[in-house]
Amino acid sequence: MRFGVVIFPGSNCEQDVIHAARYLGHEAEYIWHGDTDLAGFDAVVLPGGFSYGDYIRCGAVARFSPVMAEVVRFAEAGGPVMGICNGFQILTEAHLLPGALLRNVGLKFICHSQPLRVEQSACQWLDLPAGTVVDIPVNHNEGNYICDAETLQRLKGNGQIVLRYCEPDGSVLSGSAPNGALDNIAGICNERGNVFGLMPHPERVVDPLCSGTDGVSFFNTIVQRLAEV
Amino acid sequence: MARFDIYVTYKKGIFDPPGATAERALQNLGYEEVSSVKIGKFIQLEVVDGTSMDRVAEMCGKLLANPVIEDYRIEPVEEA
Amino acid sequence: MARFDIYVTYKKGIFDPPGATAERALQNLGYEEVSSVKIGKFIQLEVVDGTSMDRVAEMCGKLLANPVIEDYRIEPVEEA
Amino acid sequence: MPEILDAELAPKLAVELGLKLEEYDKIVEILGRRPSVTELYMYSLMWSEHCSYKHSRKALRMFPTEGEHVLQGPGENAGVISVGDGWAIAFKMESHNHPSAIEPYQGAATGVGGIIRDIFTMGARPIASLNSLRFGTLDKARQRYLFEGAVAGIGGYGNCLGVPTVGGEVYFDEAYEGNCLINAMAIGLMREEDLTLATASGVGNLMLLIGSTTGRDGIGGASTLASQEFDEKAEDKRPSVQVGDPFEEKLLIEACLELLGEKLLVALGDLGAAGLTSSASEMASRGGVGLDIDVTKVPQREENMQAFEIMVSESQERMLAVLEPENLEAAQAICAKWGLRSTVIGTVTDTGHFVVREGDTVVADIPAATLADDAPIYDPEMERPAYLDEVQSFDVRGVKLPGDDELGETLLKLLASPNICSRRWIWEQYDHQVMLNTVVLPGSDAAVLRIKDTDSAIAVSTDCNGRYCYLEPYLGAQIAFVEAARNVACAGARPVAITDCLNFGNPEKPEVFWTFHQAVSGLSDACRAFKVPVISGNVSLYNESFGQPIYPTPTVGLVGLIRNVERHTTADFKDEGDAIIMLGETHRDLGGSELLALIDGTVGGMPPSVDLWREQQVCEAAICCIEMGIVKSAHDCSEGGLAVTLAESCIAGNIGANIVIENRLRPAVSLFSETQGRIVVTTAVEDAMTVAMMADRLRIPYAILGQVGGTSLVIEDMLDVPVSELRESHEATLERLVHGG
Ligand SMILES: Nc1ncnc2c1ncn2[C@@H]1O[C@H](COP(=O)(O)OP(=O)(O)O)[C@@H](O)[C@H]1O
Ligand SMILES: [Mg+2]
Repeated sequence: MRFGVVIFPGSNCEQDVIHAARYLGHEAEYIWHGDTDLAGFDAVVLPGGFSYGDYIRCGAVARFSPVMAEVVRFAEAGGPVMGICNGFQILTEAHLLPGALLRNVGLKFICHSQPLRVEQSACQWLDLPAGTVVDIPVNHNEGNYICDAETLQRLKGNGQIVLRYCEPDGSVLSGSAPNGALDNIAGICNERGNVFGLMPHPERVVDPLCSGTDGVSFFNTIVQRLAEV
Repeated sequence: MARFDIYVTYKKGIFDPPGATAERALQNLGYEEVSSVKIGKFIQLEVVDGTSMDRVAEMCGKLLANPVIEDYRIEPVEEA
Repeated sequence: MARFDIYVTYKKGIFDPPGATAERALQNLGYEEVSSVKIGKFIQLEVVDGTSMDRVAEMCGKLLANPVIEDYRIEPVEEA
Repeated sequence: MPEILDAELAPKLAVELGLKLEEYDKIVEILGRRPSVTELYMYSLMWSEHCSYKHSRKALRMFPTEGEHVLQGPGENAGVISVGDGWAIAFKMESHNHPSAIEPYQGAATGVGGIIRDIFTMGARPIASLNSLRFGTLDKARQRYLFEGAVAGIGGYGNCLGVPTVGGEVYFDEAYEGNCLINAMAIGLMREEDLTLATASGVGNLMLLIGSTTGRDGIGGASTLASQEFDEKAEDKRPSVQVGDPFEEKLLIEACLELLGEKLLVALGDLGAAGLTSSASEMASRGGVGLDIDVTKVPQREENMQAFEIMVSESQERMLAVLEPENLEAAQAICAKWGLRSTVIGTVTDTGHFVVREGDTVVADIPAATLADDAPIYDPEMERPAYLDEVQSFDVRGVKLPGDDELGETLLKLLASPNICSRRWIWEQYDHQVMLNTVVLPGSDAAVLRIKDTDSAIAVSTDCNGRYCYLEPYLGAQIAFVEAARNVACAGARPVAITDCLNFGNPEKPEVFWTFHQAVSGLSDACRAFKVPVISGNVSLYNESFGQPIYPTPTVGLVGLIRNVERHTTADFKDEGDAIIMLGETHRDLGGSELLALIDGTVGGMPPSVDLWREQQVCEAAICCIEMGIVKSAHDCSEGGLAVTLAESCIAGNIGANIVIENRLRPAVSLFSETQGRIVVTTAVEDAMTVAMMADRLRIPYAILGQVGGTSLVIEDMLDVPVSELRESHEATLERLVHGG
């Protein structure tokens, strides 16, 4: 089992994802955005950061990187893909996930630990019981998820909503989303559950020395699942 | 050189946080006559002569705007 | 309701990193005819009837534009 | 020979560019003729206070700069210390006060960009940044604008780079109303053997300019020139604000570290103040070589740029590398891979002259070393300012202290004071975790960053209370130091080295220079006592408006070392029943205190005295106990005194405390006095005696204050306030103030 972590110009969490995966005992290697070969990788992570400075729109330029055509093919073949923060933004720009991410309502960058409620979903990357609350840092300026009403219905109906911003006790209130996200959506997956995008950063909470371990299952689940197949 | 001005705005119904914030801020500053502010992008594009509108529209659809949330309008600009 | 369109652009000589990035990105995507991209703001302002241009200019100077680095142009819009 | 200025115009232009006539004469003497426009510009910038330290250089010689850990002291782009296992830490602090006063977002952003470049220039990967900020009071809209803009700019830049902003400090005081201070500190990590210097060498080697295009950013407009020399529109002469492009900088970090890693470069320097002129001439003078540069090769983003504009432009995100011709292709390939421009703009020569050409025309021909090394050095006059007697003689005893029934309320007000309240509103706009090294997040005394693949960590803090420095600059500077030392000690770290940023008014005023000299001397003495060298720093002078200087503000950025990262400590109270012990003791120190400002609106009296030996022992006691693994929390006493310290630990731990204070001081003094040399630690009850023994052994006083527990901070016979109320006061202020509340 080998994670591939894509480096786009301006990515800045790729080392953290690699560190987290290796810390948990998994193999992980970088993939340069100009490469077009994903052979040897079992799961692909698009890391956080500011690809192309987040200029024009977050993820707008990265989506055209040569590697993205391969990522799309990989995903369509059922390969697991996780986009964290900027990676999530790139996945929406690439239409691997529906919707878009707008500026946070407060117009401020936010970086803090955030309680998230795990929803019943098709996501292959996470098998925590629905209702579990995990504390994972958010760190973004454009995490305000939006999609049209029809898409939202579909997301709900298909179990594509994976994580929602909540209070520490798990209740999902209208003010719980620090960025104004529609329906408190923090993470979604595609219908099949192999493509997963989320604004919070699970890689920041795997090593107990740094802020907790609530991110561990975001890496281990997919490894187990792939091992079972 | 030919020039095109491109106006990118949020689609109807999409909430625009910078616009909403500016609206409130103006009202708080005493500009009570303000009823709505929307903030989009104003892109000035310079291209070689003879570039077609279609070609510019393609650039917008691909990169300069996100059709999921944004509309765009293109205006060729007469050289001064 | 009256409407004003406001165009905010960087002053001459002020570096525009998003524009420069868009320029390169378009060229890399094969739009080699692109020679320059500048990205500014397009603000649509709705105010009560009778609001003067001066008043709108004041709003621009105070909040909507940053006079240290940006210029703005205001255009009253005829109601459709 | 370049085209020289006419005899009448030249001295006029020199003066307008900020040179003194004697300095102009010296330039003529060096050149043996009048200078060209380009030459005059180059000298005027290199001989400015900012680049030459002409007023401060002598005083700075007081600093101790050597020590067992020092790999590189002052003089390079950043200082470097060794931290063991072959790892080294580069760090430096720098001001960006004046640009930020014009455009706070871009000013602060480019300040961060500049200091980060100083770090990776040394071959180190930037791993953290901090910032030290000063504004006027937030009841003024302009000050809110500056504050919000600066914080957004620091975040906007650092977040994009993926360098965590892990700490800092901020104060609001009318003294900074006309001159905000934006000091940024950056820290980098490298292998010792990767230390790179900005020293050009090797005749025939190439100068490669990497990164952004060059525009008219930050060029001082000289009207003499505009009106007499050229007939261009005045519009084009207007200096432009420097705009930061953090994306370009991120690419520069990656590309430069890769170039250095592949051993493709002879030297690397960044383009900061005075742009290409400064970077190139410093490299040349360090290497004792000459340079030959053609400005037409420099990629330009504006039309019709003059040679002098290109030479002094402060466009951001540019680096200058020296390399051997056979490495050019490989180096350019790396730049291209990262999407960066790279252009050969000149060569290293053996002439010792810095020659600038515009195509075939020579526009400057200067003995290279004279730009960097021959700047005049002044011995400014000093005079003890008259205001000192007045402010110091303020009779603190004449102030009516809060009565026994007002202590709780006073504590809440202090916690809500803009200078003490929680800085969460700031640091939540900064990515403080990226790189996964931040073991202690903002909100404690010092940030702790682990060094991966080792057991070690560093702790960092920036500190300076300008009020104390205004009242007594020598003492104030020492307090800046000891507070920083205590802050890192509270994390469990031994102080290793400091950087500083000395923010003062006009040094040509004898009263201002006296305060400068006193502060440098106080800081030097503190450093010597702690055996902690100064390895880098920056001086920002002329921080005045309407003739009124800012408070003397010698900011200290201190780096300490933790040998076993598992044994670090944070400020929050942990468990019910833990013993609370104060190392050190309280005296009546209300001069310059936050309490005095609160109840009397006064900045007066003498600041707390500093006993450097005692300070060191208190830090040592805390560190030793932390190293033993018995300390559960540690937090020092600073502004607001013991009560604020206890309250902050309660808030952070979300748990109360029961305290009994036994001394002969008035309650308000016990609670709010700002006596230095105090650290509050907690331990499991059974370990309390070990702390006491350690204190005895190090011959410092201590007091067992009580126990952690409950939901209120209870100080017997003095106050009883629920932690939730403490939190409410502490957390709400900044957000309310920025919204004009
Ligand atoms: N401008 C800032 N940027 C980032 N963090 C800050 C800033 N100002 C203060 N902080 C953080 O807030 C906490 C409290 O700061 P401060 O009151 O200055 O601490 P201390 O009194 O211990 O020096 C520290 O963790 C500090 O790093
Ligand atoms: Mg402290």
